[in-house]
Formats: sequence, structure tokens, C-alpha cells
Amino acid sequence: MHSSMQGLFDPALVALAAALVIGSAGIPGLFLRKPGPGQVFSAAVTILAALAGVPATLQLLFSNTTTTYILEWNLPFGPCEIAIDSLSAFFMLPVFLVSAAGSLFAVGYWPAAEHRANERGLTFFSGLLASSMAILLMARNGVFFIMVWEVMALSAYFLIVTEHEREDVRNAGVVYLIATHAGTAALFVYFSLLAARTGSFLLPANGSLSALSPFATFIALSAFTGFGAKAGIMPLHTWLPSAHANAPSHVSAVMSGVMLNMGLYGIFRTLSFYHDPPLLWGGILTLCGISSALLGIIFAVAQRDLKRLLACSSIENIGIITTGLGVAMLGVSSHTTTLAYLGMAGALLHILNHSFFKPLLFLGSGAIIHAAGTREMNLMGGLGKDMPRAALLFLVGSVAICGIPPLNGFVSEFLLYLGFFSQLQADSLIFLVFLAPLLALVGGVAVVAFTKLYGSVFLGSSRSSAMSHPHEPGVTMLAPMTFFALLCLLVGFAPQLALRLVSPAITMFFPDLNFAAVSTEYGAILSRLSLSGVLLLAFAVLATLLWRWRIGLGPVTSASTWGCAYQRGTSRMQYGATSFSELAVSVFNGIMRQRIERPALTGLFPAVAHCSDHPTETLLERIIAPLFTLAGLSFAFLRLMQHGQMHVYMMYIFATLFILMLWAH
Amino acid sequence: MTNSIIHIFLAIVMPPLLLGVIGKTKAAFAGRVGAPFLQPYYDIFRLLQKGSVFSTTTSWIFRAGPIVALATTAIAGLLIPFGAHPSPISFNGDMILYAYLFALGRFFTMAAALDTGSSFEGMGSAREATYSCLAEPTLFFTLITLSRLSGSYSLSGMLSNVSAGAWLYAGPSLLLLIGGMFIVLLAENCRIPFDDPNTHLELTMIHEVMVLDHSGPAFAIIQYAASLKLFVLGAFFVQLALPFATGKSSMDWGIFVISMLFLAIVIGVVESVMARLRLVRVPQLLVAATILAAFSTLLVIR
Amino acid sequence: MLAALIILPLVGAAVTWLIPFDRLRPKVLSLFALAHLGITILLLTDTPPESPGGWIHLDALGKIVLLSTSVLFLFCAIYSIGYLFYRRERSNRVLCVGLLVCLSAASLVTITHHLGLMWVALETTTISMAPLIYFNRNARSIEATWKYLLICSVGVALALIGLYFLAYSTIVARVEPSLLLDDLMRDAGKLSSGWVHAAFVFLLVGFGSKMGLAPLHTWKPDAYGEAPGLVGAMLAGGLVNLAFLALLRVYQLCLATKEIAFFQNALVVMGLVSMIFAAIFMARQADFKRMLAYSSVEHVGIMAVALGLGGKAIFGALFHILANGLTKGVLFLSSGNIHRSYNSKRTDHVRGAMRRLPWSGGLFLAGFIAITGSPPFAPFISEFTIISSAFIQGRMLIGAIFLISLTVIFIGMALTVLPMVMGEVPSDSETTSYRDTIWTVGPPFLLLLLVFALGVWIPAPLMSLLKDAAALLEVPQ
Amino acid sequence: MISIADQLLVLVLLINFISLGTSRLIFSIRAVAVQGVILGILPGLIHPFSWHLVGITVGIITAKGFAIPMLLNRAVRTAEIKREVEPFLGYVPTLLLGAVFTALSFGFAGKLPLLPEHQNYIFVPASIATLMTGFLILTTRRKAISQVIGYLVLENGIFIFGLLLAEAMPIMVEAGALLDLLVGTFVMGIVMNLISREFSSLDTSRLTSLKEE
Repeated sequence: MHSSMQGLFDPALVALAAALVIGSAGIPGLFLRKPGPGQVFSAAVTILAALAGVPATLQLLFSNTTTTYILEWNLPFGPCEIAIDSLSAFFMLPVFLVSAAGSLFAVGYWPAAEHRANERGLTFFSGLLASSMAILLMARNGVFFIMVWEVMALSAYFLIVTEHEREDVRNAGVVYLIATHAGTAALFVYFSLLAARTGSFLLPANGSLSALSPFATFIALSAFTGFGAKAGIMPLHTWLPSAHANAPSHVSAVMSGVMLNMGLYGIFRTLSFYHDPPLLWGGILTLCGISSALLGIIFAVAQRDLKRLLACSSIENIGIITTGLGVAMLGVSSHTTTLAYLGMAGALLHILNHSFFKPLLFLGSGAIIHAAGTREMNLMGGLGKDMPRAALLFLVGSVAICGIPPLNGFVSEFLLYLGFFSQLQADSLIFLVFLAPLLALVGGVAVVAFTKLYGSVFLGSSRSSAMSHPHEPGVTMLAPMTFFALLCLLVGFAPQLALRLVSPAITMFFPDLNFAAVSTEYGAILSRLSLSGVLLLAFAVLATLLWRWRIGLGPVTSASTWGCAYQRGTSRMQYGATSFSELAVSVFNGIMRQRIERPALTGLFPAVAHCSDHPTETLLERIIAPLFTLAGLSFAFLRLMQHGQMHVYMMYIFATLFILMLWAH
Repeated sequence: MTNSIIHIFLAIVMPPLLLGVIGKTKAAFAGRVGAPFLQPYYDIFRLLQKGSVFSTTTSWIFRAGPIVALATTAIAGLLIPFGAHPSPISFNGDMILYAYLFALGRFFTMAAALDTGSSFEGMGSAREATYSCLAEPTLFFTLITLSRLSGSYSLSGMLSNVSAGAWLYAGPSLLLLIGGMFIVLLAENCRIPFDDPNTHLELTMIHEVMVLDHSGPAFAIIQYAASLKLFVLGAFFVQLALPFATGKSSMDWGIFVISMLFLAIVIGVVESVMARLRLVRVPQLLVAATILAAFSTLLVIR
Repeated sequence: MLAALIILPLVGAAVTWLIPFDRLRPKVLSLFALAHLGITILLLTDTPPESPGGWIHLDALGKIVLLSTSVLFLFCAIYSIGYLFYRRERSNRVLCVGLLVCLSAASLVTITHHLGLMWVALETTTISMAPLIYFNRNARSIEATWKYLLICSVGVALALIGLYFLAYSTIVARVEPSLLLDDLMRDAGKLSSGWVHAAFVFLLVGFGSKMGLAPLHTWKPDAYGEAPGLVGAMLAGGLVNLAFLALLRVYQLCLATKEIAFFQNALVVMGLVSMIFAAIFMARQADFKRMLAYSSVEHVGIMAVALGLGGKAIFGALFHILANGLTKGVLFLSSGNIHRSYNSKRTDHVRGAMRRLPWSGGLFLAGFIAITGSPPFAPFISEFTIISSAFIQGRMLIGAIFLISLTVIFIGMALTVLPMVMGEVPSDSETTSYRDTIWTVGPPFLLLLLVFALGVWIPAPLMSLLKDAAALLEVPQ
Repeated sequence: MISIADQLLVLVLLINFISLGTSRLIFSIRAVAVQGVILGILPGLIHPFSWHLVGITVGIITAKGFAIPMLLNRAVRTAEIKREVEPFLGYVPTLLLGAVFTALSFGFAGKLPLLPEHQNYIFVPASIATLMTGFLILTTRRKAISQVIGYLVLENGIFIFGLLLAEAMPIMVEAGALLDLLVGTFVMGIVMNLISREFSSLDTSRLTSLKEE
């Protein structure tokens, strides 16, 4: 593929063209009177563009040369450079894959004929979002970066509020918009300080800056705040669950699978400027990362809304990635190549994995909602029989996201574990090893969360009549899911290939470290891993065959589930989602509170009563909302200054005059 | 090569024997004759002969559960060294794979339980999920300590290194480890005081209740997988607690077998003298185990 | 040519006064606006030399303000065709005449270098706008007019004192007494500093109250709230800039006297105070036109801060004249449409504007996004320039306060605007005969396109114009 | 001649006190009218004769002395209000404040860097004192009409200062100032008539419906 493209044209231009095409794919639909063709057209165009863009991106990833273009613009912020290096290319890969898959999924999931009111805008802004993300990765001028960044943020907002006639959707949109705008404000500071340091708005080259320079830490912190808010790192995650939950599912897939990566990209890019990051930065990142991972997954366990659960697990995965990055930074600061390599490899690989299984799961949730007509897990159940294919694909995603072998989630976490352990013999940073049990705990809780999700949605029998005739999704919805599931399996069973994918980015990130030895070493280890994965598969197949043969010998009868001698079991007696997680939540009660209204049952024959539970957003509902109320009250008090009394207005004027006079003399 | 063959042979043949020994011990404590040592083998074979009943609510997940459980445990068995002999498959970081394989098995067991749609099995899987994720850190602290002591990143390396010598300079931390690991061993294998393999009061059970609906060959596989899990984790524990190694290969195999049987007896004794814990106490005990292991880690890395 | 700039609108005023038909007047108004814009563009392309005696001199600063005013006026005039169609219940004679007179005075402000003449023209704009604010003919509008008139007159009176002080300082300095900017700048070194300082203070307060810097802004919410949409647009996008131009003249003088520091600090402080006021009053605003008024307070604050910061921020300030003016046009015109359609400007009555008026609602939302400094719209360019130069100059505190109040303002505005445009139209909301037509939606839409275009690409001539203007305000080394 | 001007200025100061002290609107309107006439005479006293001077004098006297007072009188009559009841600050305190301000302005004027030929006249202190009086009226009176009176007094103060540079300033600025005063007050008068029609009172404390609640 590469060689064939080599002579033809510059891959960077191909990628740029692909991005622009995707961005404009939704425009024709805006002007077509008839709904439908526009959507199909944009899906087709997007997929074609992605087909062109992915190989180009791969080629850019593996060719270590960076070609720079100057975009002609007439704004007073210096030249507007556009360039794609390995890091950009690496982050660009998911952009093309996920946006193409999402656009295809939309055709089946959000058919224009049924959503005349909002389909056009949805299609248009999805394209805009995708292309803005792709272009963001090419931007090398700070101001251009912010502009594209804001286009991305705003189009995401319009996607979130697609169904703005619903109250909760509007609220989610407002929270998101405020959060992202505050983040952008931090970015204003960041780029201004950077410009103050370098003298121009062009992003500095790799390792060209020194962290000893004044404001370096301030710059880094503003970057962590601004980009972290977009990536959803604790404690800047408050917007994330409701936003992802309330957007259309294929949009959630793009937002969670790719847009969060853009925040991470910003942090990666920032850190790549400095050749000597202090320990503090790595420490901050590691701390925030591991706490997001832990708290995120604990929040996820308590959720009862299918998509909120997935959103919280996004926080968890971003946390894992951030931890890896922080560990890598610590490795750089302490000049331990292995640590830097393992941390960075783990982080980058997990980014890749997350943008495989998270879209898979969100698309799957779309299929579920399409079938069940609700997001409430307590009402579902038994969907596995009605939509077996979707169930199987979703199972792959769930196992992968729990970081369980032999799927891809495990590979990246495996590398991170190796990183944590690698300092065990050294005397510096030995305490990193305590991250291992924490990450193990995260994995354990993830298993709880996703068994809960999978079990309460697909297994058992339906818990309510609310579900309207569940059915298998169409091929346009199944194809993207299958695609991602295959990717998960591929990375899971051939991790050494994935490692080759990330290594160019790593070498670009640390130009002055030599990774040849370590990369070969860990490549070998990963191949052993894949061997044992294959072994596991083989053994499972063997066992299945034996078992089938045994089954064949004895009689097979089928009956209803044994209710432990209770004859009148109904499907509503099953363990629901909430009851499944109740024990786990009670263990982590301090962190994650579940507001449960229990009725007071009195007397021998109590009347009919209802029990309701609601997982609280600890930070949002306990801290931020009260702050806003307080601000509102104080402002309301200050507003009395505008009381309509003319002569007092006059007094304002003369007071100002008087004060200025005093000041002047 | 021969060692590998012996390893696999033991892994396949020996596990149910441990159950038999435990049963015998408990019977002895109860003043009964008790079932013969080979009773578990008979049970498994009988179950394999039987036909099977499947609930109408179940799907393929229900059937996949036992198989995945067995497969994962078996691979874990290939990663763990038996006695002084290194394991057939061994590479840096295999201990993490070892820990996570159980997670895979657990995932499918729980899914299978939920697939029946029975409230009891759902309850059981909920408990299993919570407790096992609390047991997870203990195992990792143990691995950290061992890896620190041995300077190796693979199970074979770190376990073969633990010897009488290790006890001299890292005695206290190893002692703490053994405490923690024993609790984890009991919890993971659902023995008393966490769970009672042969009670019939479903409300109090964890693992046993998850397999209520399995029957015939499937149940046989489950039984066998459970014993294998006990065996595999037990091997880890034995190598930690009784690190006796003579240079001679055959001798070492003998020592290994004997110490495994001894472990079984110990478990039997514990089960006979202790009562089941109330469910609310279980997490506390698990956290206590974690703390023990954490202390041991602190002792070695300070 | 320059005379035409002043006379043409006056002729127009006379003509519209004589026209008896309400339907015809707005069209004539638009014709004259178009002619005025044409003359403006001719003047920008080939500028006549300054008049003998130097009273009339169209320099770069004047050009920018003239351009923004003329463009905005044209769109408001076109909009009035569609808008006044829905206000047939009353005669629009006074409105059209007032607008044209105001335009003539405004042009005079931009082209004169004689401070006294400029002051006269400025006062004329104030007075000519008064009857327009009273267009709605009800108790609220009369009150608004009253406050606007009295506060602005007092303000301008203070400015007059300032001018007298300047003149007196020339007398004290025994130089040839004059209020010509160029003479004053030439003799700046000799002027007696005591009087000059006093003059600067009075001029700052005087023009500041016309411009609406807090706490001299008290007339703004009332006037903007009660005036019709297009009058609000002219006030917020046009007159504000004229007052700012007056401040720029004072600033030039300060530069010449080499005693700029105090004036700059005063500007920064008043600007920040204005932004904080705006932030406080923007939150939970019950009336969306008043909210726009406070947004105007915020933006004059931004301009003042930029002027006070100096350096690169000057460019931001000058570009903000255009960006703010045009964006305010979008907001006021679309809000006028929404007001017509719901017959209410209370935010709790107006819901789901995007459903009822897809165009006006969308424009209002877009205008909100633009005015809060989000790219790719023009205000982003200016605001980012200002913020970055604040940080690059190392004035962290100013930058921080600036940014924080911008964020608070955004939150307050978002919490007001988003519920208005989003969601369903409440079933009990009042329905009027208003419908979006090309005449009511076209002008704000074109303005938005302009704002967007300026946000991504500044034409070379405009760029050079801005650079020249900024050069006039550079601190001389 | 100049000395007469000084005595006239003393008269102006007295009128300030009257307009501060009285509660009857008609009376204070008349006072301000008289003040306007005096100011009209002043230029004639300090400057040599010229037609330009005559023009200014006549203009000022007609505007300040007759046109505007007539306007105000009409407003008062249409609104049928005789006196300023409940001022924001009582009459005695305002008088005292006025006295204080006047004293201060005399003290302050001594420190200002004036031209020697202006040193020994009370033009500057008188103008400052009148300005202050205008401020006082504007800030302490509630009724619209008394605020217009305050505005007029303010303008008179400015005008007194303007006398110092009458020859320095080209005619059109003075004329412009005058014209603005005229037009401004004229428009104010119209507005006030409208107010009196809308509210049947010129009490601005009733004009407080526009505010933040």
C-alpha cells in the first residue's frame, strides 16, 4: 500500500483533503428537500475519504519525515503552519476510522425519514466535528489550533443537543458548553504564555524548550487544565457523563472514542516541547490519572443508565492513559528508558484500544436503545436472544474494556503493569509499584460494572413490558460494530503488531532516547502473550468439542430455570442492574453515594410501595451546583445597584469624577 | 521436557484428590468415616454420564461459562511452577496474565449465572464480583513482594527463588504474605469461612449458587475446574509457605505432591474448626488480607 | 466629497421628512444609507488632504469608525424596511429623520480634528437619538429616554469642561490657543500639566459616560431595553464607537504630552470595572435586550482595557470597533425579530425560538457565540489579541481578571440565551403576525457572514488601515 | 468694568444659594433665568466691543433668560406641581453643603495655576462653586424639573469658566455650546411635557420602573 502511494502524491495532502471532504460531506444534505439522500451521500463520501485517509496516515506514521505547509491567512498571528508528524498521524488514525463507522451507523440508527427535524444538522455537524479534529492534529499555529479547537467543541455541542426538546438534553448541553468554554479560557492563557516564551504563536519543535525557564510549570498546568477538561480527567470530568449519555449513540461513539483523545493529544503535544520535564509534572499526571481511573469506574458501577455507565468508564480509561503518560514522564525525568518506553507504549496503545472498544460499545448501546426504546438497564433483559449478533459483538467489547485477556484492553494494561514493576529493583521511583494493585482494583471493579451491564441487558429474560419488540439491528449498524470487534481481536491476539504501530510515535516523542533494545525485548514478551492467547483459544475450542461429544451421549431436556423450589418465579424477580451493583456500591459508599428512597413498610400487610434509587454526581451535585447558587444569590444582591433612582446615578458619575481627580493628583 | 509432561499430568490428574482429602479430613473431625479419597473422581465421571437439562431462558453464554472457566484455569496451571520446577510457559510479566486469567473465567461464570435469570444466581454472581475485586489487590501485593525479593518478573523466577534462605532475611514479610494469601486462597476457592461448598441454603452461598442450574457434563466440568483452581492457587501458596527444594528432580516432585496434600489437610482443618462468616464481614476480612499483603510489600521495599 | 458625507444625510433627512407615506420612507432611508456607504468607500480608497486650518481631516482612526458606522447603518436601514412593516401602527417619520441626522453628525465626528467641533457633533448624535428611543410611545420608553438624555447631557457637559481646561492650559502656556488636535499635539510639551491632567479626567468621565463605561453606564440597559431593535443596534454598534473615537483623540493627546501612564491605568481600571459589572448583571438576566445592553458595557470595557494596555492590544481595540459593532448589529436585529414574534422580551416568556423562528433564533444563537469571543468569528481575533498581549506584557493580574470575567459573562449569557432558543415553544406563548422575511432576516444574516469573514480572513487594505491607525497610537520611543 | 463683573458674579453665587434653598419651582426657575441674564451681560463687561460679542450676548440672554424658563414654566403648569416635596436631602443640609463647597472652591481656586491677569478675579471660584451647586441639585432633588434646573446651573458654571477664554475660543464652539444647551434643554422640555402627560407629575422618583429586580 505504502509503496504504491509513494510516488503518486504526498500523504499529508491526502489526509488534509480527506479531512476537508469529510467536513463538507454533510453540506449537500442541508439543501436537499427530500430527506435521506443527503445522509446516505455523506456516509458514502465519509467512508471513501477515510479509505483514502487511513493508508495515507499509516504511511505518515511510519515515515519519520514531517512535511510542513504554510496556510495563507491574513490574520496578525504569524504564519499558519500545517504539519503531520508521527504523533499527529497516530492520533489521526482513530479519527478516520471512527467517524467513517459512525456515519455508516447513522444511516441505520438515525434514519432521515424518521428524524426530519434534526437529521440534517446532525449529519452536517458530525462531518464538521470529524474534520475539525483531523485538522486540529495538523495545526502548528497556536491561534489556528484554538480556532479549530473551538469549532470542534461547538459542533460537538450542537450534536449533543440534537434532541433539544428534552429537558435533560438541554441541561447536558449547557453543562458541556460551560465546561468546554472554561477549558478554552485556560487554553488562551496557555498559548499566550507559550507565545510570551517563544516569541511567536508557532508551536515549538520537539524538546526545544526547557522546563527550567520561567512559567514553564505554569504553562504546563494551564495545558493540563485546558486539555484535561476536554479529555475528562478528574476533577474536570463533570460535563462528561451527561453529555455522552444524551448525545445520539454514534455521536457518543465519536466523542468518547476520538474527541477525548484530542484533549490527550494536547497534553502529549505540550509535553513533547520540553526535553527536561520535572518530576512534578509526571507526578501530577500520574496522580490525576489513577484517581480518575479508580473514581471513574466506581461511578460507572453505580449507574443505571446504559450510556452513563459507558461514559463513566470513558473517564476510567482516560485515567489509565493519563497514568501511563505520567509514568512515562517520570521515566524521562529520572532518565530511565524502560519506564519511559513502557509508560508511553502503554498509554498510546490504550488510546488506540479505547478508540476501538469504546465506539464498539457505544454503537452497541445505540443498537440496544434502537431495539429496547430505553436507556434504563433495570427495564431490560434477555435481549441476547432477540439480537444474538449484536450481543456477541457487545460481549467482545465488554471483555476488551475490562482489560481481560485475550483481548486488546489487556495488552496495554499489561505494558503498564510491566512499567510499574520495572522500577522495583531500582531505588528511585520504587513507589510507582503501588499503582499495580490500584490498577488491579480498577480492573476488578470494571468486571463488576460490565458484567452488570451485559448481564442486565442481554441475559436472563426481559424485566418489563416497556421494551417494544426488540430486534436485530440492520447490516448498516452491525457492519461498523463488527469492524471494531475484529480490530479488538486483532490487537488482542497479535499485540506485537500493535506495538509496531505505536513505536514511531514513541521514538518521535523522545528523540534523544534509544529504544531499540527495550522495544525488541518487549516485542518478544508480547509475542509470548499472543502465544498464550492462542493457546487459551485452542484449549477452549478443544473443551467445547469434547463437551459437545459428551452432550451427544446423554439425553438433553430443557425446562424453566429452577427457582429453588419456588414455583411462581417471574422475570421481575431477577437480579436487576441496581441490585447487582448494590453490594459493590455499598463497599465504596463514601466516594459514590446512591440516593435510595426506601418506603417505610409497617404492619403485617403493608400497602403497595415503591423504592427508587439515583446515583449522584458527587462533584457536580455536591460542590459545583451549590457554588453556582451562591454566586447567583450574591449577584442578585449586587444587582440592586441598578435601582432606577436617577439622582443616585448622578452620584455615581460625580463619585467617579471625584475619585479620578484624587488619583490624578 | 519430562518435567513439563509431569507438570501437565499432575495438573490434569491430581486436583480432585485435594477435594477428597479435604472431605476426609472434615469427616475425621466430625468423627465419621467419610467418603473415599477418590470420591470427587467418581462424582465427576458420574456427572459426565448423565444427560443435561437446560433452562429455557438460557442462551449460549450459559453453555460457554464452564468451558471458559476450565480453559482459563488450565492455562493458569501452565503458568504456575509446581514446586522447584519451572512452569512450561514462562515469560516476564506472566504473573499478570496469571492474575487476569482468573478474571476472564470469573466473567464468564458470572455471565452464565446471570443468563439463567434466577434471582439466586444473580445474587451469587453479584457477591462473587464484589468479593473477587476486593481480593485482587492482595494477589498483586504478593506478586510485588515476591518480585522484589527475587528480582524476577516471572512466576517461575520469583517462586523458585523463595527458599528457606529467603525466610532468613525476609521472614516477617513472608509471614504476612502467607496470612494474606491463605485468606485469598480460601476466598477465591469459595471455602469456609467465605462460602460453604456443600450447604443447601442458597441465600448464604456465593459460588455454589452460581452453578445451581448447571447439570450433567457441564456441572462435571465446573466441579473439575473448581478443583483445578484450588490446585493452581494452592501450588502458588505451597511454594510460598513450604519452599523446600532438594536438587533432585524426582525428590522435588515428591515434596510438591506431599505439601499439596498437606495444604488440603490444613484447609480441611480450617473448614472443620471455623464457621461461615456473615456476609457483611466478608469484605472486612478481604480488606484485612490486603492490608497484610501491603505491609509485607512495605517491609521489603522500604 | 467630505462635505457630501455630512450634507447627504441631512438632505436625506429633509426628504424623508417631506415624504408622506410610511411605506416609502424606509426605502428612501436605505437609498441614502447606500449612497453614504458608497461615499465612505470612495473616501477610504482616495482620501482627500486635510482642509486648510486642519479642522477637517479624515485619518486612519476616523476611517475605521466611519466604515463600521456606515456599514452598520446600511444594514439597519435595510432592516428597517422589513421591521417597520410590522410597526405600521405608528408613523416612522421621526425615526427615519432622526437616524439620518444622527448619521450626519456621526460622520462629522469621524472626520473632524477640531475637538470642539467633534464635541458638538457628539452632542448632536446624543440628542438626535433621544426621540428614537421614545419610538414605542409608552411610559417605559419615556423614562428610558429621560434617563438617557439627562445622563448623557451631563456627561457631555463634563466633557465640555474638559475641553475648556485644555484651552485654558494653552492660554496658560502662552501658546497660540486652539482646540485643534494637531496644534495641541504640537505644543503638548509646553502645556501646563495641572490643567491637562484635570482635562483628561473630565474628558474620560464625559466621553466615558457617553460610551457607557461602568459605573457611568446606568442609562444603557434602560435605553437599549426600550428602544426598537435597530435603534439599539445603532446605539450599541455606532454611537459607542464614536465616543470611543473621542477617547482615542484624547489618548493621542496624552501620548503627545508624554503623561500617558495615568490615563492608561485609569482606562484599564474602568474597563475591568465595566467587565465585572457586566458579569454581575448578565447572570440570570430576565430581559434579553437589557442583557445585550450589559454585553455592550462589557465590550466597551474590553476596548478600554485594550487601549490602556497599549502595545499589540491597540490593534485588538481597533479591530474590536468593527467586530463589536457588526456583531451587536446581528444580536440586536435578530433580538428585535424575536421580540416582535413573542411580543415580549422577558426570557421566561421566550422559549424555543429556534422552533418558531429558525432563522432569527439561529442568528441570535450564532451572535451569542460570536460576541462571547468564540472563533471563527471576528470578536475572537480582537479579544484573543488583547488577552495574549496582556499575558505577553507580563500583566498577569489584568489578564486573569479579564479572562475570568469573560468566562463568567459567557456562563451568564449562556444560561440566558440557550433556554430562549432551544426547546419547544410553550403552548401558552403569545402569537403575533410576525414571520421571518428576507427583509428582517437578510441584514443580520449578511452581518453575521461579515463577522465570520473577518474572523477568518482580514482583507489586506483593511489590515493596512488597522496598522496605520495603530501606528497613530503607538507610544513614541 | 471688571470689578462690576466681580460683583455680578457674587450675585450669581447668591442665586446659587437661592436655587439650593427654595422649594418653590417657579421661584427657582426665575432665579436661574436671572442668573442666565447676568451671564449674558458678563462678556460685555470683560471684553472690548465687537459684533460677535453682541451676537453672543443677545443669544445667551434670549436662550437662558427667556426661552428656557418659558419652557420650564410651561412644563410646571401642565404638570400642576408647585414645589419640590421630600427632596432626597433636606434644604438646610443642602444649603450648608453649598456653603461648604463654595468655600472650598475659593480655597481650591487659589492653588490653581491661573494666568496672572485672572488671579485676582473670582471667575474661577465662582464657576467651580456654580458647578458644585449644579451637582448638588442634580444629586439631591428628585423631581425631573429640578434636575433640569440643576443641569442649567451646571451649564452656567461651565459658561463662567468659558468667559476666561472667550477671546481664545473661536465663535463656533461657544455658539455650539450654547446651541447644545438650548437644544438639549428644549428636548428635555419636550420630554418633560411627555412625562407630565404620562405620569401627571415630574417626580423622577416615580420614574423608577426600569431597574433590575
